[in-house]
Amino acid sequence: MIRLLYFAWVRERIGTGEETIEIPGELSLSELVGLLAGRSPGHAAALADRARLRAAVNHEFAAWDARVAPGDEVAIFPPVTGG
Amino acid sequence: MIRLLYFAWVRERIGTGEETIEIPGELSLSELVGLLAGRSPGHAAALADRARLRAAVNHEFAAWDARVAPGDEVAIFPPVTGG
Amino acid sequence: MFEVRVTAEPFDSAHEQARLAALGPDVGALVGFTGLVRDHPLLIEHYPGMAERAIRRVLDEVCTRRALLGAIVIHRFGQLAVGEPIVLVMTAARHRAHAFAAAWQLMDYLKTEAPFWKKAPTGWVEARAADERARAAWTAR
Amino acid sequence: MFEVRVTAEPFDSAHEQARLAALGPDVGALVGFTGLVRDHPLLIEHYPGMAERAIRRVLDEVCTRRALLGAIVIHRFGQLAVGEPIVLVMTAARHRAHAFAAAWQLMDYLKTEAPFWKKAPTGWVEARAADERARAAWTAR
Repeated sequence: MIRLLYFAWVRERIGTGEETIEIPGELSLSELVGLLAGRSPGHAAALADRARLRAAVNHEFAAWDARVAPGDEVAIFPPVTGG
Repeated sequence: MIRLLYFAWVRERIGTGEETIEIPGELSLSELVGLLAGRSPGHAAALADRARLRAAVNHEFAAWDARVAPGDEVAIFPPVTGG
Repeated sequence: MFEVRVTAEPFDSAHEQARLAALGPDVGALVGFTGLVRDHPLLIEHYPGMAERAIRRVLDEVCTRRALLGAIVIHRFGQLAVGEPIVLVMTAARHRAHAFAAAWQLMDYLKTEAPFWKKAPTGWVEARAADERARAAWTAR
Repeated sequence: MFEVRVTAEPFDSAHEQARLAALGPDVGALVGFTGLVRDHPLLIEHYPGMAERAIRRVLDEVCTRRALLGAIVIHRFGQLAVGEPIVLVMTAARHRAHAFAAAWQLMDYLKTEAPFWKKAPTGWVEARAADERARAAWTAR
């Protein structure tokens, strides 16, 4: 199981800020996003343009080829705009 | 007549922060300092090393070749250390 | 004293500055940056688990390059009105160059590495390429 | 609001910051530098007629290069104890880069162009070559 967190317009388009999914085993962030995009039209819309997205695995920024495994916390969000 | 102001250790060595002197007409700052150095041993000690001195004429920093004339206010002091 | 706080509450710059000034007789320079809500109200969203950790990491990185005696970083979240403070970065050093460089670098890093997002009445604020460039420029210095 | 004050009195950074923040809804960045007496007490001597004028000139010069909405510079003179504030430079701008650069540049210019001198218990503080270099570096940027 993976805990997924969404922020800003990614959260709004998906319609939730948090969900969990079962994954068979380790996979890349890129593969995970592909899997998530199939869950609903909202997911598909939110995750369509990867260039506009960033991700973190267990509270660290991660590239799309990073590996995720059951038990991880994965967050997907737009580029940050704090400060 | 020129009004002379001295600051920091220049003031201390000369023994006064302010004096006035008569000058015959326009002269360079350099000539003025030479004139002042002859006024007392304290003046001579304070004004001996021009590399350690700075000057202002009428509240503006000035180079040694700047011209001064009767009525001017001339200040002589060490390099500034404010801030 | 190197502190990071992520909070919905307002902060008191004067209080934080007094704490840094009190660090000792070798504090000669304090630099404070305050970011204010400009032009229109903002809703600031953040990633609660990661935000403080990301700022702490930024602070650690800046401290390896600048001789700081202390630093405080406070970032707010929630609904903020125009003129309200969003972020405070305050640094204490013996000399001004370290305090200035550290505060500026901290802000440039925060802008691109701390998980906060701003929503204006017109929609989500887009990340600025200028912020990425400002961040990248520090690695060259 | 572009203010210069030369005074023996303490100043209140929080008060000055509030005044700059109140300039309008386009103020997004406030940078404050406070210089404190470090290590030992200082007697600060100044040239009363010239000091305010020299700082004003420095401020005018910095304003030609940075998009400032306001700035306040306060420099104290007289006998100051360790930990007491000597100087405040505070800038307000839409964006942080202008506020940071202006405050830093103002300080580097003040150090070499404002007629103040510091006397420590051990004697008059010598001008630092590093301050001259810092001043000179701005003309290249």
